[in-house]
Amino acid sequence: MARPTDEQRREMLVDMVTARVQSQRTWNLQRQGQVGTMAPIEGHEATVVGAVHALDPGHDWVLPQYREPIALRRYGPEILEHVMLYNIGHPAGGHIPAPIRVLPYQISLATQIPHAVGLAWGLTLQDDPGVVLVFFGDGSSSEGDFYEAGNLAGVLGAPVIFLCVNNQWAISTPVHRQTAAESFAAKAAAFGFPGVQVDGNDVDAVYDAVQTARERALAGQGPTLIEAVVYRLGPHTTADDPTRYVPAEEIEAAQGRDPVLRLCAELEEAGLWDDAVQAEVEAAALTALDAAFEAAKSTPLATDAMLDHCYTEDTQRLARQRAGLLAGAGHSGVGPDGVVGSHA
Amino acid sequence: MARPTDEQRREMLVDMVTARVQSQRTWNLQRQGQVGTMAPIEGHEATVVGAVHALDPGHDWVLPQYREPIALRRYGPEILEHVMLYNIGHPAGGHIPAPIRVLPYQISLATQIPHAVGLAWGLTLQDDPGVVLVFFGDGSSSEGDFYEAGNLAGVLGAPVIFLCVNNQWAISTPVHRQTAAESFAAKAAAFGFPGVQVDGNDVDAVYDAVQTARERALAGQGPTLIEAVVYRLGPHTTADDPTRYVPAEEIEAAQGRDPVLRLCAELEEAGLWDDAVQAEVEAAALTALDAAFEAAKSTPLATDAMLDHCYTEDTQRLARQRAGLLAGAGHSGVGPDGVVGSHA
Amino acid sequence: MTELNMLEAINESLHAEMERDDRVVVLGEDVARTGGVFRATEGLFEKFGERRVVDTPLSEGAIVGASVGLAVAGLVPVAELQFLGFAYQAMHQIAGQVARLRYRTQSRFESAITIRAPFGGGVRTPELHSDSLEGQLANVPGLKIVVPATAADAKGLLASSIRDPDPVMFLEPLRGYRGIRGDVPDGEHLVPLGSARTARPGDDVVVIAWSHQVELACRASDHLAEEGLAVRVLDLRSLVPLDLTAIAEAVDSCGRVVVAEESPQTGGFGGEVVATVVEESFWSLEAPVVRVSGFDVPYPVGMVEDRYIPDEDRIAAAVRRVLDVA
Amino acid sequence: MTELNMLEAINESLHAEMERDDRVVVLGEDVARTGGVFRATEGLFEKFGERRVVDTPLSEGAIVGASVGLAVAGLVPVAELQFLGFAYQAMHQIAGQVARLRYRTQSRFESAITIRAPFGGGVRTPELHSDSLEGQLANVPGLKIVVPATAADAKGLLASSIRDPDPVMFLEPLRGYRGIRGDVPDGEHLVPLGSARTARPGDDVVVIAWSHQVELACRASDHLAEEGLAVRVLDLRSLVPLDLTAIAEAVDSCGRVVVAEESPQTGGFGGEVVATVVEESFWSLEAPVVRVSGFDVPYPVGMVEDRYIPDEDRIAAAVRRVLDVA
Ligand SMILES: Cc1ncc(C[n+]2csc(CCOP(=O)(O)OP(=O)(O)O)c2C)c(N)n1
Ligand SMILES: Cc1ncc(C[n+]2csc(CCOP(=O)(O)OP(=O)(O)O)c2C)c(N)n1
Ligand SMILES: [Mg+2]
Ligand SMILES: [Mg+2]
Repeated sequence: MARPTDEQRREMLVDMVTARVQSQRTWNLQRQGQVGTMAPIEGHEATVVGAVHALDPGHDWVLPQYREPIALRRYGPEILEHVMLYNIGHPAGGHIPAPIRVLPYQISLATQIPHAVGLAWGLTLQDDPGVVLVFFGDGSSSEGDFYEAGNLAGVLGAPVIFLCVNNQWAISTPVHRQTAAESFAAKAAAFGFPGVQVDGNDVDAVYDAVQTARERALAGQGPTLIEAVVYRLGPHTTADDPTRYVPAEEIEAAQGRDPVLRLCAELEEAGLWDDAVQAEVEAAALTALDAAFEAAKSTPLATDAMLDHCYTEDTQRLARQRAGLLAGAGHSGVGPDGVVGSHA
Repeated sequence: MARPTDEQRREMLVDMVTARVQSQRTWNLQRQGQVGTMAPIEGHEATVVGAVHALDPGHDWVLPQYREPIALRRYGPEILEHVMLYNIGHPAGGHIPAPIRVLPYQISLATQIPHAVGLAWGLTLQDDPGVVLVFFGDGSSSEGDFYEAGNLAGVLGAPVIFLCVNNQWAISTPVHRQTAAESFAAKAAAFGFPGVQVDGNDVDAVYDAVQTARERALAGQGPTLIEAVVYRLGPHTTADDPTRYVPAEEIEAAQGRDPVLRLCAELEEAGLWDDAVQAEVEAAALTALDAAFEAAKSTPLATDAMLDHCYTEDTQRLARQRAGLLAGAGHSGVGPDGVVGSHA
Repeated sequence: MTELNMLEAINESLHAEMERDDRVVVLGEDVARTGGVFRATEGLFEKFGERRVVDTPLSEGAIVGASVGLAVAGLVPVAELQFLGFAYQAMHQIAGQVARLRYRTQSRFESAITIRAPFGGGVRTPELHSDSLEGQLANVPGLKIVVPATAADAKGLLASSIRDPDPVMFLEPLRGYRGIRGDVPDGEHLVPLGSARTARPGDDVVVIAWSHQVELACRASDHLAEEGLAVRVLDLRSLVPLDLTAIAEAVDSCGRVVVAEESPQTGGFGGEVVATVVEESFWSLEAPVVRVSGFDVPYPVGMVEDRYIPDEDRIAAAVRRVLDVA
Repeated sequence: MTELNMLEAINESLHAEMERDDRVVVLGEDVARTGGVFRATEGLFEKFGERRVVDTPLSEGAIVGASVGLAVAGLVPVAELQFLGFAYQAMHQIAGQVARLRYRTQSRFESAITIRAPFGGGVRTPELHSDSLEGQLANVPGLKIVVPATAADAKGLLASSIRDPDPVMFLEPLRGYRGIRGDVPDGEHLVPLGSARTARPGDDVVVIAWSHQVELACRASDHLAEEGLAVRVLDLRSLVPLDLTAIAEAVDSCGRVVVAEESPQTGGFGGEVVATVVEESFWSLEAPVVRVSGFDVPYPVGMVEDRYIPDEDRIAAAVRRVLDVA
């Protein structure tokens, strides 16, 4: 069993507390109408942080769904600015600067899973000694993409780790209506590689499972499916009202298993954490978030930014649309002069 | 174990021999340019026939892929005419008359699998005591549709039997490049219902497995995945050259397990079959096929038949296109008079 | 008559159709216990029970594919896709199966399937939640494409869609759910598929539009009326079947045409409308037809989406443009 | 120059590009050991080995989805879909991911992916093997849509597509694989994307076409030449980027326009071409533009498909029709 060191556990708790506090602040910003719909992290912290701490950011890739990016601090502080740009709806929110080996938010559920397989396969073709870890939810596991990707990965023996974050819900749909399988880990039998279930509130267990999977992958033994069992402690997103469907007893019980409080208590007991540290970490988290938010808001936005990065070079038509947009009137029809909407 | 009676075994052999002979004659017709590309049945006879003999044609539905229809004789002799209409490329080839509980050929691989789940679910909603059996190949099992359908069926507990015909090949792709799973049956673990592997050359084993699955389904115990292990004894289709990829030893060994010869030998030993019967069955099969072929060829084909059955009533535009087609010139542009292409 | 928003009108129609025909079943992600993420299916689960109102696993392909099987069984499925952008996950079933069930089986089976999905921008959604795919779907023969613009039509067209023996993609403007209100007839209300509606009369220019663009075109028409221009607005209501007669009549009366849509310009349904105008009424045209549309890039993020969607000013500019021309 | 059919030209181009750039990998169903069901990838596996030429499981979604990951890794995937009709199985990856990788990541990653697929009718295939989906794909921003009509262009456009940093749907006319032959330049041969080609000169009427319809339009032009008509044929070669200049030039010269395509009429790319013609050259038009197309039903079965696809007679009839008009 690969056990994180005390120092690592402390760092992990810093990341977990940071993620939670930043997620909560973002929630408040949404309530004030300053950012768009967001999906809070509460309950997922140990899983995301434990997993990425078992990886080597210099070599290993992380492909998130949409709940994880705020907890990927270990991959670089720049990610927080990406998160805030994304949250305010700025086009640059999709850009995570090289060489950070993280892909942006994925909204089309499960589509990132075959990407992970292709990327892992690509690494082996280039003799790049990295692995790819892809996050996805219990709900997303019902998409064909998950299965097609798992099956392909099995055949290729690609160095990929499938991390299913089972938080018991896909919006209002509980896991027992998501699948009749014994567990999400059990689905690995369809692909011919190991599937393991871990307590996703136990950061050490997640760390260990990912470490083990990573070593297998690097040794050429192929993929692993890990199911991290957690509980979504907040609403699905800022647009959701879970009181309509989450049983009160269930959420109360889950709060008793809160992954942040759990690690906090353990580290306090071990003399590695106290209220002062907690306060310091929280303050730093908020400062960083506020800075990222300000930086995001002051990121320039050209009038025609939304037309950039679609094609390497604008097509003839897009160039005319751009000219029309810049001419100030949107493009309401294309004239032979290449200027559109300029009659307005 | 549900064992077929002697009489049933005899009937099954009749169907198997009939299917093989008819498939071979169709192959010849293709070679003479009289029918289109076809996929021969050789090697699949025991699986298809054994399966449908375990069903009740009055209640249970069969959803084929494309290799099975010629072996569905038990569901009604009309199916042979459907097969020949289909093979000559006649639009009516899609029409299997009610009340036969069989859907037509499916070319878009695996798409029929969710149909089976919806149909099975629909039967329960209507308190119709039938089950649905859906055929698909080892290759088709890699499509998302298979997994999405399996998972949904598990959740609904729908009365459906998934029959994966593992004939070792998907065109030129061997099973070990199709999946790394231990077996196709093992994939049922992803759905939470039983998966069983049977020798698809053993008609009794197939019959038994389908019977058992059917009883489970009718008892409200939900779906079963059956993998029938066979070997594709012929080319993929008339357009394929398997000598490019099938190892000679492998096909020779497989010929030694020929499902038709096997049952023949067993029934001969039991005094239930002899050369005279065989000759009679073959002759009857050919007579039936030739009759179906002639009937298909003489099935009327209206000039505008290809425009029928798309919408319940033609849209305004389709009505104009029809008028143009009937006016004799195809529709090369639509005029306000509703007549198209009439200038030609 | 009761004043309702589009969401309420849709919900009312679903209740009425489930009441009327017990073959109607509703399925999709989060449609049952929580009544849909927008509450379009609110109350159905409580009223019609778990056999007829079903939360499915998160698989668009299976939702649509199972609907085909339900239709074969003789039921009338009303499937919900949470957002039209995720129709891509089910395109093989929508275009390859739902659209062809009747054709493939030569009318042995009807494909009496309705697939509801919200689409269109304006409410700051994440990626693929606002995309306008109706132009792509319109190229799939066998489907009907219904695109209501008012609350009354949402009710009446949905009822007709569910009763239609052919499959219907019923596309609901996300921005209209709460943003569009209007008087809705009480009780049974049916609007036939394939008949366009004159949303504003006028003979100077006609703006041809559908879904939320109709609302914007009407606003543009109202503004331009103050300048003395009579801008007709033709609400197509369904793209397939397309009301060729109404298009010809409007173009013949006005002679000048603007087509407004949210989709990217290239390959959008607007091109089909222009081609239709040319085929039906070329000799009536007094100026080139102008398309107002989204841009040829993916539907963008929140901060810039208002620049992407044609608004009433862009529509008005296009109207002036077609009038400016000799 | 060597005379080749389109299949040979494609195969030659694949060999050359794999030779030239070792980041190029080929993946798909049956592409490696058996060289593709049409032999387009013949010999690649033997020459470049199992790391670069890969038979995948039967999953179009995974083939295309994995290509996105390969592109992120810096490779240049050339994926094959066995038939374009099965692009529907991968539409969420094609339209939602491949087309947007650059846009989503704001140019951090290039989506240098080429997806090859045969399409179009005429060879008596089963369902969904002959469907023309280019009009639907053209509405997906981010994709380039390349549709060669000659063997030389198949070679030169494929090389350009593979080298293009943007994703390309490279659509090969099934009937042209063996049915279209022609002189192909030896050695490196590049044809830029986005430039149309005049396949036949002429100033009386222009037929705008792509893929196999170009061949038929040329035959129609040759026949009509005997009647003294000079019918220009404009081969678009790529639908995205669309060569607006060439279209305007041809329409301005000829004044009369026919658009020929195999797709169902409603929502086909032909509508986009008509709209473009109207936008670019309305005042040059001397007659309504006429579309020749497939019908608004699914691509039909073998016995009737010849009635479905526009042939040279239907194209010729349309040419006469646009000439008949005042
Ligand atoms: C393909 C697709 N279908 C539907 C949606 C709408 N949707 C967004 S989140 C969500 C639930 C996801 O559940 P899960 O994967 O368990 O992740 P969680 O939110 O629980 O972390 C749904 C249905 C989507 N974004 N993409
Ligand atoms: C969705 C889809 N993808 C690809 C094809 C092309 N294709 C036709 S048959 C076939 C192989 C099918 O293999 P399997 O399911 O094992 O059936 P078998 O032919 O072996 O009976 C392929 C790839 C298709 N028809 N449909
Ligand atoms: Mg979840
Ligand atoms: Mg097979």
